[in-house]
Amino acid sequence: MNFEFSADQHELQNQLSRQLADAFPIARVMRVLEGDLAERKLMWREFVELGYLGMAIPENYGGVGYGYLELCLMAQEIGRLGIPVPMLSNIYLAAEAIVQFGSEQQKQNWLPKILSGEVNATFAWSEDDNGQAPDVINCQLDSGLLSGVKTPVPDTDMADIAVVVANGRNGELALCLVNLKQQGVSLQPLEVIDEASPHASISFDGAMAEVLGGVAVDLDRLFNRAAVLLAFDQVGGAQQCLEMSKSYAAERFVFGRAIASYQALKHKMVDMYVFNELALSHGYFAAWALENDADELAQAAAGVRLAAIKAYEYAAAETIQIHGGVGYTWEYPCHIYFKRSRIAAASLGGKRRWQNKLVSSLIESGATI
Amino acid sequence: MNFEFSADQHELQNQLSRQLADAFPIARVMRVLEGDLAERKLMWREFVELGYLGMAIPENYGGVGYGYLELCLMAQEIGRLGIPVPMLSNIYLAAEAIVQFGSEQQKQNWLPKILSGEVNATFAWSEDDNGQAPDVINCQLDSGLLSGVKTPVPDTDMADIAVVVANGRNGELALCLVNLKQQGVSLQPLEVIDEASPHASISFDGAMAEVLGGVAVDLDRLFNRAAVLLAFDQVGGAQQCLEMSKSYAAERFVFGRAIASYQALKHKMVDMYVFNELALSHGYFAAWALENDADELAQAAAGVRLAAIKAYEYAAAETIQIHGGVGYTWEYPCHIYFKRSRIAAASLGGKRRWQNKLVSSLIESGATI
Amino acid sequence: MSENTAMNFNDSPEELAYREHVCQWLQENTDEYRDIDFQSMTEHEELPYSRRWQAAKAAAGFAAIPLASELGGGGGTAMQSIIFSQEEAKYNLPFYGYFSIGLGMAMPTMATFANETFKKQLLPKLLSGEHIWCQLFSEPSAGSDLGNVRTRAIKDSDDWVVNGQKVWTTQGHLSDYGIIVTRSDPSVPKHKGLTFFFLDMKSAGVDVRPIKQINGESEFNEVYLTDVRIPDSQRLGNEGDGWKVALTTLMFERQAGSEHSLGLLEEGDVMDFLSSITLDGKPALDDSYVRGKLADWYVKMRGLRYILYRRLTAHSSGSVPGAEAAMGKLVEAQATLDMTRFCMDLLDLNGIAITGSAFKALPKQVKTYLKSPGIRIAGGTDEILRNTIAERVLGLPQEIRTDKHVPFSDVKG
Amino acid sequence: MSENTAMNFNDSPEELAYREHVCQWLQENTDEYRDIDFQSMTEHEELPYSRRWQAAKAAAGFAAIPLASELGGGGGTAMQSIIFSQEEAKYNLPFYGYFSIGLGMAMPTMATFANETFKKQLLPKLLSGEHIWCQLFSEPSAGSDLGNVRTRAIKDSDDWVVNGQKVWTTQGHLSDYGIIVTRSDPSVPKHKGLTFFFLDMKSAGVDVRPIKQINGESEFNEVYLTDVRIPDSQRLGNEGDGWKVALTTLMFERQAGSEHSLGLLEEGDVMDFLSSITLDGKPALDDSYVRGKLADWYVKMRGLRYILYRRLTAHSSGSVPGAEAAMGKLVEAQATLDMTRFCMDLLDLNGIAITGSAFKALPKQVKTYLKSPGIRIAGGTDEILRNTIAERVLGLPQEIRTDKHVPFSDVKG
Repeated sequence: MNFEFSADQHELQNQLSRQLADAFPIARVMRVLEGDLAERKLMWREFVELGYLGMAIPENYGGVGYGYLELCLMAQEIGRLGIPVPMLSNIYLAAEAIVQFGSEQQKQNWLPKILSGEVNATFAWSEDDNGQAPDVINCQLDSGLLSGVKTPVPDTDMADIAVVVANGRNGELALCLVNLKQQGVSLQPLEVIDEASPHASISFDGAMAEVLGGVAVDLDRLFNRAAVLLAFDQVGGAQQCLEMSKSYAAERFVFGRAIASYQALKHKMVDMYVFNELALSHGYFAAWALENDADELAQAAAGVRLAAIKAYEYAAAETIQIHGGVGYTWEYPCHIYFKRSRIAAASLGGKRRWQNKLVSSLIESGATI
Repeated sequence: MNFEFSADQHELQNQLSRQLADAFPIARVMRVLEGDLAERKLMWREFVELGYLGMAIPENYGGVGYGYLELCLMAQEIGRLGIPVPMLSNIYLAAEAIVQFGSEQQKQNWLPKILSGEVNATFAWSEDDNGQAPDVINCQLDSGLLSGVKTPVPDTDMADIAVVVANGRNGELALCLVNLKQQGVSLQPLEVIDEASPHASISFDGAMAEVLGGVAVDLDRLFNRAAVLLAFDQVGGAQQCLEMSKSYAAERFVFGRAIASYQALKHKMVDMYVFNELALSHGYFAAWALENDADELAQAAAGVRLAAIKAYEYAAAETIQIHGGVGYTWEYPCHIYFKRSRIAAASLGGKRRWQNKLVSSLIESGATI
Repeated sequence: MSENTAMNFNDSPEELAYREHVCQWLQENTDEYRDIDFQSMTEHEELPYSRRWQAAKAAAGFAAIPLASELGGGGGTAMQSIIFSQEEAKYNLPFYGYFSIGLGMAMPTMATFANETFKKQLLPKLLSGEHIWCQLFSEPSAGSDLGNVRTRAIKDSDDWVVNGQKVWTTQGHLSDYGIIVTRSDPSVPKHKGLTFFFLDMKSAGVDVRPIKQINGESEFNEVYLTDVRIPDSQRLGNEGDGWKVALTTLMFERQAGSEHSLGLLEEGDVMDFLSSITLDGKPALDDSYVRGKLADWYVKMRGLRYILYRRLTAHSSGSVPGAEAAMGKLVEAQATLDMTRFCMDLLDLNGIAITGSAFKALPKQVKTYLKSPGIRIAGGTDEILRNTIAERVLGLPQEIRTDKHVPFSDVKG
Repeated sequence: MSENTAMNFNDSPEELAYREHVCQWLQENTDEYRDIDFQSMTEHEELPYSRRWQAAKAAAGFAAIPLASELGGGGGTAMQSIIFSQEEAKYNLPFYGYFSIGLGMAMPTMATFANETFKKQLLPKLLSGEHIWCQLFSEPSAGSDLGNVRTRAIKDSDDWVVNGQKVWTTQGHLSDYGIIVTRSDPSVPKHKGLTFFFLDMKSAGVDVRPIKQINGESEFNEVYLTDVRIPDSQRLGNEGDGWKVALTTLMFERQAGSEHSLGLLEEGDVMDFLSSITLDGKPALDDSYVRGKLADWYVKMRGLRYILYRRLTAHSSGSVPGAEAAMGKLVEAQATLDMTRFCMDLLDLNGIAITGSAFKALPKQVKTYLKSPGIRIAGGTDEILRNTIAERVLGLPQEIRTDKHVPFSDVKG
């Protein structure tokens, strides 16, 4: 048993950490929050050019040929710096959907384009339905034509194509690839809580769509895989919140003492640390399960997702609290994380849904807490 | 609107507080915890002789003729001192059941005996059924004969009679009075978590039983009324836990400072205070609803029960924590409250059941949180 | 001590009469606002309406009901004030919080410490909404620790010359006047060298800059003071007594504020939202996870309301609200964040959208998400409030202080 | 730093071989215990079995697997120790915790500081379970603050004469030997005047009195020391170095303890219980309130296990466990109380009964209810553990201390 990333993997993480910090300082992130979406596109192009995008994708599809363990570590560094790049929709979901479910030809056709940044993909699953049942999908795919509304769809400021969750003619879930730049597709931008994370409603009115692989797809499997990667982003963010808290609390004096010396804040930071370590450690197990496609993946993914949601939401709210008044200002970076933490908590479905998934997988596998 | 007990009521409470503290010092409570049930009987006799037992019961039935507001305040003082007298089973439930549902003759027959201590009653509702549905009762009453098992039944060390929840012949819920000192009734004492709160299983095998009032009774109404009174006992206990914490923390020095000066403990005591105040304030509203038999009683009872469970469980656990090692010893009184808090949390059914009752009553009444 | 009257959760006959009086007045005076969409107005569009409504209330004696008449208020009871607020909340009216610092803090402080001329000149305009007031207490390193104020006031013949920076000045950009704490003597221990004034916000050298909050709005300001001259006649209290005056002001604020909850996520919002959605095809209110959470919040939010009622009764019989009033904000601020997150969560990805949501109740929750971290800080952080309750209500010892009894100029930080 | 090998959650080939070796040995050596009901035995009935099992393990090299061989241990890896524990837990065996203080604290301390004669004479008997050891550190006013020890040791020719009171001495009433911290010089600051010894618990003047706990059991003792003579040859470390020796002992304890969780409410107990009951006529595990709670605990309890695995890997590559080990107890102690209450709650009034319950899994939870407040205190309260993590792991500043650099005799409290 070896419950640690390898020395090479840690070295890669360090290298990434330095490169990303140099390339994407917080001032650039703030510019995107201010609404500068051109800056966001530029950051994405530069990120693509760093050459790590296909970390977990085989070289014959334009990937780098590392694995998911390395992709997890990259996600953690992106999350730490709060870089507003569309990794979840484009890589963890859309590209991954093509890898998992696409035909050989679809892989060869789409993956190199996505990994080179020639084509940006997004992933459209959510619908504006009061039903709130995960598998109730109203978008309909019939004879290669897609109709219905997806909302909110992430990263619509950049996306050229979308992988869309729809109902096939026989009622099975289908994934299809849709070019967003065609007639029969219209976008309605939405105001959401994070200015750096553009979302929109997309209406499809008989848009041409290409079915991905066979018709029935295991969407749970895709979400489980993405949940692990997103969790590393969340943990990275949560760890950064703790670091910011420690620095600020060491420098800020109240009643003649650094506020870091007050038990109320010390213990709050300990609680952050504990939640972060719990999440990170679930992450180790989940990363292993992802890389090895282990039977435990469903359980590991639900576990790390819940742990990461808890850790990030706590750290992001409490770092504002520790910063006091300035933490609530636009000028300080706390809100980058407060907003990201909520988007992440919602992006693959909320807590209650994953609690149910976790307990179901525990019951199925006969596992215990 | 006047959201305060009257000056007379507060004066009565003060008087009770002094009398009870003089008569029932903690050393006597400890003796009962040690297993001295004769001491418990003696305490009960002395308590009866103080003359407050029928606080809320009309004088023509042997009561004192105050009201439920006064009874609430007495419950708070009993809870504060942790006195192991069977108020819930005997007065808040059994006597109250007779008041609410008994015929005139039953009231005249039983209430004076109960209030004078001539006869001790208990209330038997719980059954050892995995069904866990509140209204699924297996005890059967047929032609005046009762059969089935009730467990745990409280205060069986003293009880002469029991008010038993059973199914009538037509399937409606019925309450019946049963003499426990007859053939066809056998007791099996149970080991429970509080040595000062004896419970037993009681088997009825065709025991003679007297139906209380009409056959169909509104058991919810009885439980709601008892919940308000029990909540005042709980709040009194929780307040005492805070007082003990404050005293101990002021006297105990660690690292050269009174532990009361450490933020971790200060803030813990503030949280105790906040929970206690929330519970007490729900108590004010619930006491008013009880006294006036207001439409809001169901909602008020569920609210105060949940608030009181939370406050007492928190205060009782955290006062041990604040006391450190000695708090975990038998010698210190913390465990009196830790045990009482759990018995109280279970005695009228657990938290989840009351959460459901609360939300149902909110929905029904169209009320909002 | 309580009166010897029975506990009663309903209106007394006097209260009922007052409520009827209020209801009638509101019915007769709110028609002109009924169909106006204030929600989508800018501050500058809304402000004239707000002033008009405030003037109407002032004329009818509803502008400062619970404030003692010798302090310029209506001399009514706290209960009357609650009754008015309850009834007022039923109408569509412009935001009238612009005047709350003036009414709650500046007016009683001015009434207590200002000279007669100023009182006559300024208080009526404050009451009627013609003037907006702000308070200039906090500074970049004097937030929780108000005694740490560095803004310097130096006497110069009949004036004081003030230099420094204030922060978190609510409505500073709209204000005509402000009350301010300054340091007049740095050579004595920190709480002894302060002096309190009021100033004309249009004075030369006053530079008000809005602070952008994490939700993109700006309710607060930084105020830079450069050689601002304040006449000595605008000093409130003695030289060096600024700390005492500030404590008095804060006590007035507590009295004024103690009657209201934050109301960011108002009662019923959560219940309404949950009634409107389904989970896995069943009504959300049937779900036992949802019911458990709802019950927890009921205990907190409704409990706070009952605590408020108890305080009101105590207040009515003459007792002054203590630090236990801090409890309300402490509990409500955290509960607001929790409720907000919970509602958003149940909608999965739809929970992040401010526009475009099919669920009418939700945009309020979503907006509250970006406000709630602020309310856990403004007016005292959770941690400071717990200290306050610990020390002033429970009588627990203070933290060890290293900054007392030393000259302010020697304090670290 | 991690080795350059791939992350692997399964046994390595070496680990698998070791596991098979352990399994075989256990199969061959546990038959005699299989059908014995240890649960209902008294301590004195069980102890001979415990000693026999310990002796068997010692003979086979399984008594102190992870302890360095120069300290008398097996010199194995932490992972081997875990593997042994995992497999051992599958058998019905007598309680062997009687020896854990001896093995985890006394043995490495003796091996480091005692003379060769004592090591040869005492360590084999410790390892084989012939001797039970205890530690005498805490005192009525030296719990969280070990530096506050008042038990006085005064040199008298070749002996030390010791007077004082110790408390929370686990297994003191069964012990043959103990290790003890004393104050040899009260005129120097508190951490400088301490001296460390081991002593024969049968010495004249040693009076061991059991402490009754809130659950009626007695795992701890008070130990009164009246003119107890300890030969100077039994001093461990230099005179005045008692603090340093104690820290070394505690570090050894952390190493030994870091591999195990409290296990009061073992994994599966909660799940088993919930699987066995119904709520409102439906399986409890279908209830979304129950599922939410279960998920929360899974995140905590399973997360702790993964943290432990990470620490084991770090340990295997030579790093010494730091204060982050405190995290395990901090989280598990509170979670245990919460899980316990939750299970009891679902059974309404049936949840308070230790005997007579129809639900097989429950009596364990009920007993745990009365134990869990103790585990939040023993070995460091939640608050002390948070301080430790804050200061030693996160590097946050210490509390202000008023008791440093002053002679112990002047310290307040």
